[in-house]
Amino acid sequence: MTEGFRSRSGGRIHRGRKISFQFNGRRYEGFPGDTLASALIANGVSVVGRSQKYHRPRGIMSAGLEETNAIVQLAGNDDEPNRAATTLPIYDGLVAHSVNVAPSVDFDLGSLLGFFHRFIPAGFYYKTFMWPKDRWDWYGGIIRKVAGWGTAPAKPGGGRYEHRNHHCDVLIVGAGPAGLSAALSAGRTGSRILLVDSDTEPGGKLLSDNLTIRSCPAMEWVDDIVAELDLMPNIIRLTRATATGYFADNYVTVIEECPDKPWIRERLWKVRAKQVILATGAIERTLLFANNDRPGIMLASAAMTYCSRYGVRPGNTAVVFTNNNSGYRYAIGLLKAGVSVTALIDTRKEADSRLRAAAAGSGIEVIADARVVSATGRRRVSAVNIVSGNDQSPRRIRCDLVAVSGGWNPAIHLHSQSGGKPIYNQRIASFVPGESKQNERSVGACRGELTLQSALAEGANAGCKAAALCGFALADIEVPDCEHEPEPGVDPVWDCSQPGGQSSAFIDFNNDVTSADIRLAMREGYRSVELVKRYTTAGMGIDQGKSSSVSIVGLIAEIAGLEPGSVGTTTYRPAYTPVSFGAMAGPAKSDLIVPWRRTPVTDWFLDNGGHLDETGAQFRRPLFIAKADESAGDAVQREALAVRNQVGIYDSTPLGKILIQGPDAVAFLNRVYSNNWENLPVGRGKFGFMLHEDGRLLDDGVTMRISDNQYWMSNSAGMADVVLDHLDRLLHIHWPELKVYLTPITDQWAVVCVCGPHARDVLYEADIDIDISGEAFRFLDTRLCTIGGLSARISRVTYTGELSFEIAVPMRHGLRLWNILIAAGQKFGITPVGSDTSMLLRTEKGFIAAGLEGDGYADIFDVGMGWLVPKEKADFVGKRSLEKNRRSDGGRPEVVGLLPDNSDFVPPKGAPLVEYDRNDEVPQQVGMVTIGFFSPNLGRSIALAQLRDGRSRMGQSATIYTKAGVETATICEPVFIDPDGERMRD
Amino acid sequence: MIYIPCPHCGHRNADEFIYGGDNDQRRPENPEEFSDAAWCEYIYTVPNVKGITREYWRHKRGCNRWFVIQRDSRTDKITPLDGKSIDD
Amino acid sequence: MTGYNARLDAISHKGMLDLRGDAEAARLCGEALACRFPAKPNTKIALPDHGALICLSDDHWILETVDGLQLQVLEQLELAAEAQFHSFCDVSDMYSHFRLSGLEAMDVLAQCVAIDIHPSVFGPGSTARCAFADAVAQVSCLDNSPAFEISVFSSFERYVTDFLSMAMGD
Amino acid sequence: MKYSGFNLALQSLRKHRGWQPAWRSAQPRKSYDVVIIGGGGHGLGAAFYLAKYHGITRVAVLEKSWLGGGNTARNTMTIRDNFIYPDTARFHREALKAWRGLSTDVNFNVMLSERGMTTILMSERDLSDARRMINTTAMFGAEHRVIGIDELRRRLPTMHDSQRFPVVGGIDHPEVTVARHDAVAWGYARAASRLGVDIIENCEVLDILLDENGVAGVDTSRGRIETRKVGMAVSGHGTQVAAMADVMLPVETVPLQAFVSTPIKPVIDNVVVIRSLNTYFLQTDKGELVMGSVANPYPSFSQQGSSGIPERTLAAILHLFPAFERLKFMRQWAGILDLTYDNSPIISKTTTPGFYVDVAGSGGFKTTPFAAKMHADLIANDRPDPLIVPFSLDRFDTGRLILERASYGNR
Ligand SMILES: Cc1cc2nc3c(=O)[nH]c(=O)nc-3n(C[C@H](O)[C@H](O)[C@H](O)COP(=O)(O)OP(=O)(O)OC[C@H]3O[C@@H](n4cnc5c(N)ncnc54)[C@H](O)[C@@H]3O)c2cc1C
Ligand SMILES: NC(=O)c1ccc[n+]([C@@H]2O[C@H](COP(=O)([O-])OP(=O)(O)OC[C@H]3O[C@@H](n4cnc5c(N)ncnc54)[C@H](O)[C@@H]3O)[C@@H](O)[C@H]2O)c1
Ligand SMILES: Cc1cc2nc3c(=O)[nH]c(=O)nc-3n(C[C@H](O)[C@H](O)[C@H](O)COP(=O)(O)O)c2cc1C
Ligand SMILES: [Zn+2]
Repeated sequence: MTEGFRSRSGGRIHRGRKISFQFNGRRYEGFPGDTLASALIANGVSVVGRSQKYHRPRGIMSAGLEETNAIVQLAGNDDEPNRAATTLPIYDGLVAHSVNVAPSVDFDLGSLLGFFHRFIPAGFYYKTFMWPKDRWDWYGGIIRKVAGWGTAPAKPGGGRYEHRNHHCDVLIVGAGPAGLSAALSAGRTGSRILLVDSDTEPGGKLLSDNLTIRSCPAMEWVDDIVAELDLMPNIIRLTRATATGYFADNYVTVIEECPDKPWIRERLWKVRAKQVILATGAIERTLLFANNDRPGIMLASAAMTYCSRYGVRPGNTAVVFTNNNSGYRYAIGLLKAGVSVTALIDTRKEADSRLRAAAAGSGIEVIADARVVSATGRRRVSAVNIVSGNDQSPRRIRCDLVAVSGGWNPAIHLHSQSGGKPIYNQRIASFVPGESKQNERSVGACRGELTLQSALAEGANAGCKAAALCGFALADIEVPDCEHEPEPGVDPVWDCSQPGGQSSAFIDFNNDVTSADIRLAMREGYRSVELVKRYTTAGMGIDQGKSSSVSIVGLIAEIAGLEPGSVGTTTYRPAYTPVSFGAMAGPAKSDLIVPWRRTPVTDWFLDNGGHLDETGAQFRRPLFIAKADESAGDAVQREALAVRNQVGIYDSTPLGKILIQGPDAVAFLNRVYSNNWENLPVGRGKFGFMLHEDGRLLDDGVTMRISDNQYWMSNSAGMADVVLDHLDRLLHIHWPELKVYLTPITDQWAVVCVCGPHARDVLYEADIDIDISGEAFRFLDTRLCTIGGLSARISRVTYTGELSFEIAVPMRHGLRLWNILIAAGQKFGITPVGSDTSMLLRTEKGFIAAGLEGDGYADIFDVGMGWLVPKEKADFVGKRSLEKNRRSDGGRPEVVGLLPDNSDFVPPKGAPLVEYDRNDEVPQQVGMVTIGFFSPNLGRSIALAQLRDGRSRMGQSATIYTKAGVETATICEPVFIDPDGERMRD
Repeated sequence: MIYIPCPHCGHRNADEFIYGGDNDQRRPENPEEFSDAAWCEYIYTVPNVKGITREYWRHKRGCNRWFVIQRDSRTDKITPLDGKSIDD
Repeated sequence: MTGYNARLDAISHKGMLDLRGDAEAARLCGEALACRFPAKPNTKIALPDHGALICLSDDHWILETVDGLQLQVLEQLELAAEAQFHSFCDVSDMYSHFRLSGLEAMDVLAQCVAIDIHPSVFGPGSTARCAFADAVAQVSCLDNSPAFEISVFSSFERYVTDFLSMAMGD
Repeated sequence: MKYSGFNLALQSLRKHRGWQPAWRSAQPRKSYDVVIIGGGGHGLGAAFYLAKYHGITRVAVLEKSWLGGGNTARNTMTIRDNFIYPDTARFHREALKAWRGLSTDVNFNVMLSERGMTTILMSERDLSDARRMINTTAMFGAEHRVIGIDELRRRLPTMHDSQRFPVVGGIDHPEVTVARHDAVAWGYARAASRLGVDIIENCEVLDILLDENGVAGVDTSRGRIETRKVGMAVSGHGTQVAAMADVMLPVETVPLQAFVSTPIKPVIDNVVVIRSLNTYFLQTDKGELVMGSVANPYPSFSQQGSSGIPERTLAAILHLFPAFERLKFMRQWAGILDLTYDNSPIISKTTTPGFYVDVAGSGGFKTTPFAAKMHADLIANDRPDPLIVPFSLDRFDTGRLILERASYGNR
């Protein structure tokens, strides 16, 4: 392939080496320094894609991240949808193709839709497809297939994405003249600076605009500055790094592509800056005329960029269409680059006389007071029709390139994201940053100061100021003189297509929105800019309206007869430019997504058949520990039998543990628990229930007095955090006068529970050094001891209703303790048990779980724990609400036991208990199964349930509703084994 | 990510803290003297101020202390408490 | 090529005490240990014989000592502060410690913590308790090589090692 | 002019010049029988049903900004009925059914589409919660069902497994529906306007006038309006507006964010919920993935949004769908929701006669037609329909809260 449109020299490409790539199945070559867009232009490719709705052929329209048309799919290893060809540097092996085309970009069946263009204006779908009733799915299904751009890759890319936090004094966004000048002045003060630019090289507009500074090419100035900056240890300078989001408190996210470390695909910098300087430049906008989307019609600045930066000619015969002074410079620039410029069409009567003279001097015909009303040519523009002055008869000018300059839109996105409200500026007929809402200032073109001289001056000034605000002395900065540029002198014309003419004057190319669509929306009453946006989808595409949004506002203003300023903009929001999911997600997408807290026994479980599941508090613990080929159900039944008949061993480490210490510890416990805590002897524990202030159950557990003013509280694993927050909050906010300290000690102790009739035997076997007989060491006693040579705390608490000991050792000894106990228990048939088994055992025993039996608004009386609320007890958290809630009559969800009439039927957790009134179709729900099991110890199914007024219904029958049908059960006391608690007190 | 000035540790990212509610929500000392209506108001409603609020935060993933800041709930901007500077 | 120029080493247990108490309790303990308890949060001082003392806030310190001595020190401090409201507690097993070092250690650490770790503000001797990925850590700068010490709650040890090794790029 | 394929074709030939404004842009009148505060789906719907079912047409909807610009413009379109308490299960079941025929009723295509939802379950606990939900909702005719891993994989072929949270199964919710959010506001506005309701944009209610009989009128940024009945549907501003009528609501205002990707060809039909990571996503008809997750961890009225929540959301999605790694995040936004104390809606009379509230709560797009109907009925008859009795403010007096878990699936 030849590169027919490549100029022989010039540009910032490196002609020494060729890069070959593929586009739409064909092989092409380009040079390092090319973007995919410039390389395609060099190879004479004009149609690069099809439009979203009408499938019109589209060509490259910009040279930056405002691109709306050249959106491509990368294939092969780099499979990726929706990349802008204009910001994609080419590389060896690049394979790309157009999106949204079938079968090919040259012959696209979808373009048939173009013929129906007039039938499908903005919002057409709201007006039809309502028949048959509720059958939008049919139509929607079809529309979905034709909508959308690229395709999602089928396989992971396997890229690594880094997230990095960064602090600096001054963050400078944009390394054009304004940003570089700011970096220099701020850098010289010694302040910490981060300078980011999304482009592959610093320089901004200077990379393509061929301006001069101190009478030398401006890029020499850039090179000097960059060299100086790169020597400063206080500056970090990033290229291909785009600031995409500006959040509260000067928190800015920057996405860096292909950072210095080859194994990292993209890096997300989370920057907290004391001061931010926005030097993001301005984006040129297009003008509206019929068929303004034809390939070969592009932004004038882009045409210039292709010529000067990439050494390619985007066309041979150009017409420049402008409403401001930039068009002149670009017309001359194109001419110098070897493009023949047939005409410069200026909407204004008067232009800067020097510019006019210069254009005329170069032999360009300047047609003032004129407009392009339409373009012709389908796959490439072939001519434009213009009208001028009062002469409405169109004149036709042949061309294969139309360079359009519709004025400049300062890139106010980040300012606006930071909370600033843009204001309309007449001088440039666009929006400029309003008052700063954060420590932020805009400089240069992004503030609407469009000349190089002001960019340099404002940058220097802002750099000094920002550094000074961070406490750095002012640096001496001289601003170099540069070539004079006239003010843009823009003429705000918003729509040049002839009113009532064809509706193919596109305003939003990406979403195929025309000026006629905007007019229609306005006519239909969608008059606010926000409604126009949503009704027409203008500005909602991939480019987020970078080059169109102001034109939309302008057009609305014109139609409504308002000032653009009073129409206002829509809300600018992150991301400034689309960001890969990978970069946003960062490392957390891996298995590190949520911390996995481990106990010393976790690995043992993994090696021994433990079926781990979420415990809460980020622990995972086994539901059961299955033998080879054992089913879940069998394992639980086996473990449950072992605990009741021999002995089980359980890892209690995840349970929350809080050390409560201080002279007011008892007062504190009295206020947070419903029961009384006076007179608990050292070495004894007590069961308590904590309530929410609104009267609901919070958590239950045993708290032990381990020394005169030290209490050791346990919480259920899943509630540990909630309880700690609750207590901490009460103590600090509500009762600061209490002398109590809370120390969470969960991670200090590994806790192992040995339970079952042989529990005592196991501990003796493991050489416990204290007397743990029933008389010497009673239920709820706690002592220090040594066991298997380890110093430990042993306590008698139970979750199963069996004789049970909890042994706590410092965390590092946890596994050793576990192994010692397993070994000692061998001859007693010790069986590791999981939490499902524990759940079964507590159900048999009727121990309630706050999260299950206490579901909903059930209170402490409902769950049968009223005995924990002494009549005479003074205020405690939840008491007042309990009283209030108890006053309204009856119908409380009381806990009962259920014995299913079919003793093999296990009532599923959550199944409704119902009553059928007068053959109602929908039964009345009167309760709910909170847990159900097949009890191996009883040889039948059992359940606990919440039942309305359940306690008065003992012995009656309950109806359990499941999706599969209805079952009945007998209502009984909620305890199935050892009702008097003899086993646990043994 | 708002930047919260912990009086002990200085500014830290908001994800180190937990929000602790409006600061005039002190628990009454005499709940039994409250009418049901007044008690309901205390437990279920919060001022939910749209504007400047004074509120508790706890530096959970740092010093673990509670403190009060003043924040504009319309913008999340934190302003000095009682004119005292909260900068580092 | 993958990987930052950094290495991660586990450090064995230390004796650690969690000390809560007011200024007077701190003064009394200071006397017992022949040092002054730092009053500024996130500062660390070296102790003559016992390692270091970290101030978390104006009523909260962490004392680091050689593993094995903690109970002895605890007893000594309990005695010293007897008259004063306080809460002292052995937390030696609550923490796991790492040392992260190497030329690019900062590049690795910046992926884990959001505090400013630039040497101009977080030089040798600095310490901070802060979020570490989704865990909490006590992070201290040991020297300018640079090297950092990272202490995390023991149940998070594996998570933190995994996170660090991912951050290091291997 | 009626919206129909025929008229669309006709207008196409006339360059669409014949379309009239979808709703009359009305000037406030001196008095109305009912004033609805809030021009979102709930408010506009209530006005429509007052006119349609109760013959009350001297109704004004006052919207402080542009129509439908509150949460109606910001929600992720999902209409689901997977609730665990019988009252809410029944309520949301009715709410789901109330969408049927809406497009025809208002003669505006709201693009109702029964896309279905798939919940991915990554713990046994979630699985047993799922069973509970299924058993409860089955009583009201809902068709949720647990599916095994194999079926889950068939439905979501690009799903990977997790080491951290191995997938244990899923729930199929075949009836979950999506509708085009903005169209709901526009459709109601157009239909209500055609029945005589005044739709008044840029009209902020600044105060509610009270006399000994209760509500007497409202003061607005566009002047005073007399009325004896005010219905409030201002999601996100409930505390402030109710306070004008001396009513304290048990709500806290919290921002909730959502995100879209750049548009891609269809990859998923269903709404997908990753339950253990509190994340969900779906694909719009235009091709964007719409994603959401948890609410802001502290109350705020700021709609600026933050970076942490989108990062977490995408991490969760990539955790199970790593092939989405190179899709592009395009835009994020936030809405502010009045979260009620128990996360359930409030549709209720208040202690101020003539002042009625419809607090959509944590996820009220799904309830729009039903809540609006019930609200209209309540305003017209001053008495709640039995279906909404459990959702009245009384529940806070008795403590009989309906504590739906905020994180159960998406909003
Ligand atoms: C990100 C996000 C995702 C969501 N996803 C879902 C989802 O998938 N499914 C679901 O069911 N729900 C979802 N929701 C919730 C849902 O959007 C809302 O509950 C619902 O839209 C509320 O509708 P509304 O009409 O009550 O409120 P809105 O649409 O917010 O309307 C209230 C209107 O009142 C106006 N107003 C306020 N104060 C005044 C005043 N003083 N005077 C006049 N006007 C006033 C406001 O400007 C606003 O337009 C989501 C919400 C968010 C933010
Ligand atoms: N005379 C005119 O009509 C006119 C109009 C427009 C621009 N200009 C020229 O523009 C220049 C103004 O200088 P300037 O420095 O203000 O703008 P610039 O356009 O030269 O530089 C802006 C830089 O910011 C970068 N950038 C933008 N958004 C970014 C983001 N979010 N993250 C990272 N990088 C981002 C761009 O890549 C670019 O390099 C002058 O050279 C001037 O001549 C002139
Ligand atoms: C379901 C849904 C889909 C959306 N799709 C897009 C989209 O494709 N492009 C876009 O720019 N914004 C999209 N948005 C976001 C809106 O542009 C806008 O951000 C949102 O309505 C909130 O308004 P605000 O950003 O003006 O505050 C979508 C919003 C919703 C609720
Ligand atoms: Zn702190």
